[in-house]
Amino acid sequence: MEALWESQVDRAASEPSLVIDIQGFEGPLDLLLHLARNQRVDLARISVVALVEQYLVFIRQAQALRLELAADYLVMAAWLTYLKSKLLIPKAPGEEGESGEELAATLQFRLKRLEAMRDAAMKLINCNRLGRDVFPRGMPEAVIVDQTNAYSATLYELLTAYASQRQKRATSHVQIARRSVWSLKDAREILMRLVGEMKDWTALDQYLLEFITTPAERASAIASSFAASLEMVREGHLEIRQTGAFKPIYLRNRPEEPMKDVVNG
Amino acid sequence: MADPANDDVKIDRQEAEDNWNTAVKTSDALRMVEAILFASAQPVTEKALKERLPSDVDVAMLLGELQEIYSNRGINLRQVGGAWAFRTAADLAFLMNREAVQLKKLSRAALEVLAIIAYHQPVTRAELEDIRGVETSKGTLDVLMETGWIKFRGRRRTPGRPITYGTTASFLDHFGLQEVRDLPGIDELRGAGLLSARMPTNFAIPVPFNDPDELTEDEDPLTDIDLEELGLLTPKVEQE
Amino acid sequence: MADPANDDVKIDRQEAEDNWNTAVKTSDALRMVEAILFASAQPVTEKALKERLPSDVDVAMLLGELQEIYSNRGINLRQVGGAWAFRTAADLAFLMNREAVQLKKLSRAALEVLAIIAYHQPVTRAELEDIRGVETSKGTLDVLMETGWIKFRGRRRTPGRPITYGTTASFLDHFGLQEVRDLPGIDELRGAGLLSARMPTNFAIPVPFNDPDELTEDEDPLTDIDLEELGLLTPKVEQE
Repeated sequence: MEALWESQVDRAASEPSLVIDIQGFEGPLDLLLHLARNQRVDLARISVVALVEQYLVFIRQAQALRLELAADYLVMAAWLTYLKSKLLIPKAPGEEGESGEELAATLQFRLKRLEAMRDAAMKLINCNRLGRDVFPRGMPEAVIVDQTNAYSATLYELLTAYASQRQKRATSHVQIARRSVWSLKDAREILMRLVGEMKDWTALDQYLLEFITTPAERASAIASSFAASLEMVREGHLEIRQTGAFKPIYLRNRPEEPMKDVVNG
Repeated sequence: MADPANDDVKIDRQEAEDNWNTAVKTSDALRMVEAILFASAQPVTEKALKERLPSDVDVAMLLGELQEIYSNRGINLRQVGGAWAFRTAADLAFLMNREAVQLKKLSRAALEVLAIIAYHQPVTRAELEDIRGVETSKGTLDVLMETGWIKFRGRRRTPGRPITYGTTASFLDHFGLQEVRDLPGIDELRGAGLLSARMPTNFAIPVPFNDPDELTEDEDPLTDIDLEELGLLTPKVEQE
Repeated sequence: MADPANDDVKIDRQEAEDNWNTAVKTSDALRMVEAILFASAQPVTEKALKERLPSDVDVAMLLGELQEIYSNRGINLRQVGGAWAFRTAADLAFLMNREAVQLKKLSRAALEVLAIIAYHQPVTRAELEDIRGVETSKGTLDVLMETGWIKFRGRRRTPGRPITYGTTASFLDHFGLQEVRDLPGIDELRGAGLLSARMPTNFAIPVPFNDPDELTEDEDPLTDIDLEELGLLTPKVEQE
């Protein structure tokens, strides 16, 4: 009973990792969709800025409560902060890259698409399903095959057998210690995802540091993401710019040859 | 010498006999198709049917006829991809609880992934994750593969040649679909551009608001209640 | 006041309606019986049918009617020891005998060996056993040979000239692959949840050698002598 009367601050202090159910959400886009739904308007008419604001409030609250948030949520927070800044500052003439409005439209498209898939999933499970609504012959008299092969095996069975056999032999006792620093690989993955969205110069580290790191990790995060960004420049994924010592480091996605889309013809 | 009238009669008789033979043959062939399809619990491919029937039999025509004959019956003939199967009529589901099997319940995530694979196929893992905006947990695809509803289809012809996923014939069979194009609402979704990997150019870009911080008429400000609903705030305690 | 003629008409109409209702009911009931018999895993007794159908339904009459309907069809409704079931018409039994193919499932060991041959081809038996860490019984390889999915490719140019194994075109066909390279790689197996994310850094999965027919540099082709030894050719008889 008393627990209910405890103030938030006390709770945060006394319980270092309070469990609040963020698992109800299937990732940051799902959370955004939920927030958008709360605006109770058509997705095409939501206020993106209000939505961004709500999301950031959510994340800050979660951080204040010292919840462990999956990196996906934080990467999204960093991106939304970037989006918000683009929306608030009108695009300068001659400025490269996508406008805030274009980025916002992309976000709306993604929300709509996710929602559509969710509806589709509901429709799908309500189809007339075999074994629930319709039934096959209960006493089949023969197995009718159109392959002459008398053996059956699926690709899935084949791969499962292979993977588990190789795994069994390879990983008898491998234990990887829990990391306390940002590995180069982590930094690289996060940068890749953020930078993929940014087509003009952005001082990325500020968004990154604000959301993705705790003060204790900050030095490690800066070092790793800087090293990772150099590597990505070398590989041609990224361009990098700094106007002077200790000035912000600007990054941008290096435009690639547009990939041919072979989906759905 | 020849009596033309007689010839005519002969021809007629011949014709009638041919017709009769054809009819007998057709009805025999129909019985054969019926028997083969009835005997199997699994859908039987047209190819497998052809192999088992005399070569001059028009299997497609017979299947159409059989489907017609059974259309109002307790059992219907259903097409699943390039295969055919008898299934009980869907409106009799209420009778069949004794036969009902326990369907494995899919998690919300798995169901969503299944729908995305079905509607967007062939789809790569990266595209799948882009649509959901979240990494797919290790178990999800595994569980779906185990159901036999999804499969590795092939590889996309792009750098890195990523694996593509798609649905199987047993997916169609399970959900009572004739083909992927029969997925509920798929045409509307495609028309709305919601099945493309990228935002289509004609997708409506909203008009920016003058003051981005000001809510529009049909917006409510976010309240603490909302945050509470989201499980982020513990219920407020009155200040003493 | 009463107009007898009018009354008559009324009665007639009532009667027609009743008849019609009965007919609809009967056809509905007929559909129900049909579906239950079709989906049931055992012959169904009249008593069991009565329990599952509306109480006013004349089950015996329906069964008679259904038996009549199916009497000239590819399947007949038959009484099997006091219970009812659909069975292939006796004159079409020959169709079913052809179908009596018992699909055999590959054993776990065989699947493993097949997969290793697919990924690691060209692979010798010794290498295979090294990867598996256990001896491979001759039976397993024989079964795989019988499937037609693996074949002898050639001989490795190393001491002992061991035989190398590889997969066949029918392997690709059966598993729906265009080429061996389409087999998922390490990241994709991981992505599908088949392989743990935490594998030792030196763990690798080979990219399968692509052309199943072309020999690698360190392989020699099989000769007739080899084939003889493998029991694939009957020994040559010297020509006189």
